[in-house]
Amino acid sequence: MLHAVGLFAVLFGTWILLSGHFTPFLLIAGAVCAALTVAITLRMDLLDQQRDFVGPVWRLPLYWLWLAGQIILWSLIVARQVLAPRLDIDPVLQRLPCSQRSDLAKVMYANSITLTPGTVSTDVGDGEIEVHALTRAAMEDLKSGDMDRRVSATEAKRTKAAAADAP
Amino acid sequence: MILDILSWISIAIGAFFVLVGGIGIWRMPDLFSRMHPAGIIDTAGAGFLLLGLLLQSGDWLVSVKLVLIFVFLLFTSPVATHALAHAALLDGLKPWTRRRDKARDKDGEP
Amino acid sequence: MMFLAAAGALIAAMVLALARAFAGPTVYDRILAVNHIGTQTVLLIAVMGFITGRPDFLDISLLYALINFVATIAVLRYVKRGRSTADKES
Amino acid sequence: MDAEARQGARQGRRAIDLYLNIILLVFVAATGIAAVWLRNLLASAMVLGIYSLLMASLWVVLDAVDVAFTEAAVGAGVTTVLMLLAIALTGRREKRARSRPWAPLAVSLATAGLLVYATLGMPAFGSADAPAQLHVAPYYLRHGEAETGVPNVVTSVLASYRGFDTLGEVTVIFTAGIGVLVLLGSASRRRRNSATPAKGDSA
Repeated sequence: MLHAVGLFAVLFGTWILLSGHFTPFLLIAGAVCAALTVAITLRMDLLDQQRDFVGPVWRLPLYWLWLAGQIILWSLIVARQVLAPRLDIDPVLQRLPCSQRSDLAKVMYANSITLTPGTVSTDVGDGEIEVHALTRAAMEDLKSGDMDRRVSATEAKRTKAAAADAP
Repeated sequence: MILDILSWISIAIGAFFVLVGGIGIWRMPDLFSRMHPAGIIDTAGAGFLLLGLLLQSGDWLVSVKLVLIFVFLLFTSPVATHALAHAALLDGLKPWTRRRDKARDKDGEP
Repeated sequence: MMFLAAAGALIAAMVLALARAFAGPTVYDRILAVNHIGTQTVLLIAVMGFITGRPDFLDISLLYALINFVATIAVLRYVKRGRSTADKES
Repeated sequence: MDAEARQGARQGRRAIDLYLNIILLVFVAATGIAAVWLRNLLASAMVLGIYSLLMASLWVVLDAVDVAFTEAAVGAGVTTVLMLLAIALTGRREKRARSRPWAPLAVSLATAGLLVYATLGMPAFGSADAPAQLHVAPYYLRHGEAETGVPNVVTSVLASYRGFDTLGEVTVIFTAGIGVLVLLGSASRRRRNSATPAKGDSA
């Protein structure tokens, strides 16, 4: 139920932000559209019922800031490699361990890896993640486990519900 | 005035990263290595460009839309890239490495 | 003027990605190129909205950002399974 | 900003529009030719997706924002998926044509020539005294929002002043969509029911 209400809030908020008009007719139309979408979503059983993603939310902005810094840093490094007169790349494909338990945190870790230029996640499994890196240096940086720890820190503590969900 | 200068700088950086991404897409030897420079466009390129536009917007609705575009890009681009890499690997595409380049065996669809 | 420089960079990057889409060599290279031409179009339209002083272009940018993603995923699902998404879902 | 500066800005903008139009049209032509040229139909479908994106950008430059919306949603989104479904039902590679199709080429070139010739008779783009700007358009612009309560003029025209027209269009599109779904559904069901395993499309 919480998920449905949350989805409705997000949809209706998006409607308001995108329309920018606040006449009663348009607001009601937006609410009806959002409610209809939520109803269809519920009927199609598309809502994710996993409970364990409410972690220490206040850590997320900190993580995003750190990630933004990493992205800029690695963008510059990859840019230098792209513009170098001789291509100095040495791509590697490797499986790395990851410590996230919930699916959401795993997705977050994999997406963070992909967002950082120089590394792309290619497969996510149980407790490990396959990564393609443009250079060995990029792979070593990931192997240090810094990002892995930071993502895990935003994860919720293991609760009973989460333990039941986890395989 | 300071805002203007900041936004110009930001747009210039964004344009530079977009250009680098384009060059990388053309220059890199195989699909997997092309994804890395391509990712620069979606993150640093789009980020700095939209930040520059944001500083010029002056209207909160416009600013919100710019932020939304960036957020959509941040959520969709890694998923698309990951799906692409995953699909290509499942299809049997082998990543280019230094050794394989010397062996000169070619892969990919004829 | 800076908007123009940004538009120029975007168009140049689009040319390079177009070349990649035509040259291939694999289907995945083309999908990558299409995806990034989509992103560049999103940015180009946003910049164009500012050049022409009509920020409502941003709505189109938003729509493209989403459609681009949906199209990419649909294509990948088709290629990955070797058959259509309709096979699975209908 | 004084009038002279505004005039200059407008001229500059027109020049930018012109160059953007030229660049985008060159891109469109290149993608169109490439889509026909490529033998791999999957690649052709991809290139056609790019074509739609470029056309949509062109609509934006021409200030036809609503058409651009449709082009992006239908051209780049739905059409690509439909093409892929069609390819999935047939095959990935185009057969090499044996005969040289000179007659169809001549017909298409003649049609294209006629169309280009017809554009010479059209009023200049955006000219104020074109027939399209003289009759109902000023009325819609002036009274549209008050009469329909819809802030977007194009929406008010489509959904209110030409409501029945749009209803007809929507009916046609809905029927077409159902038709496509039925066709695809029956095709995939037949394939699943047939004893031979569906062979991959790797050609």
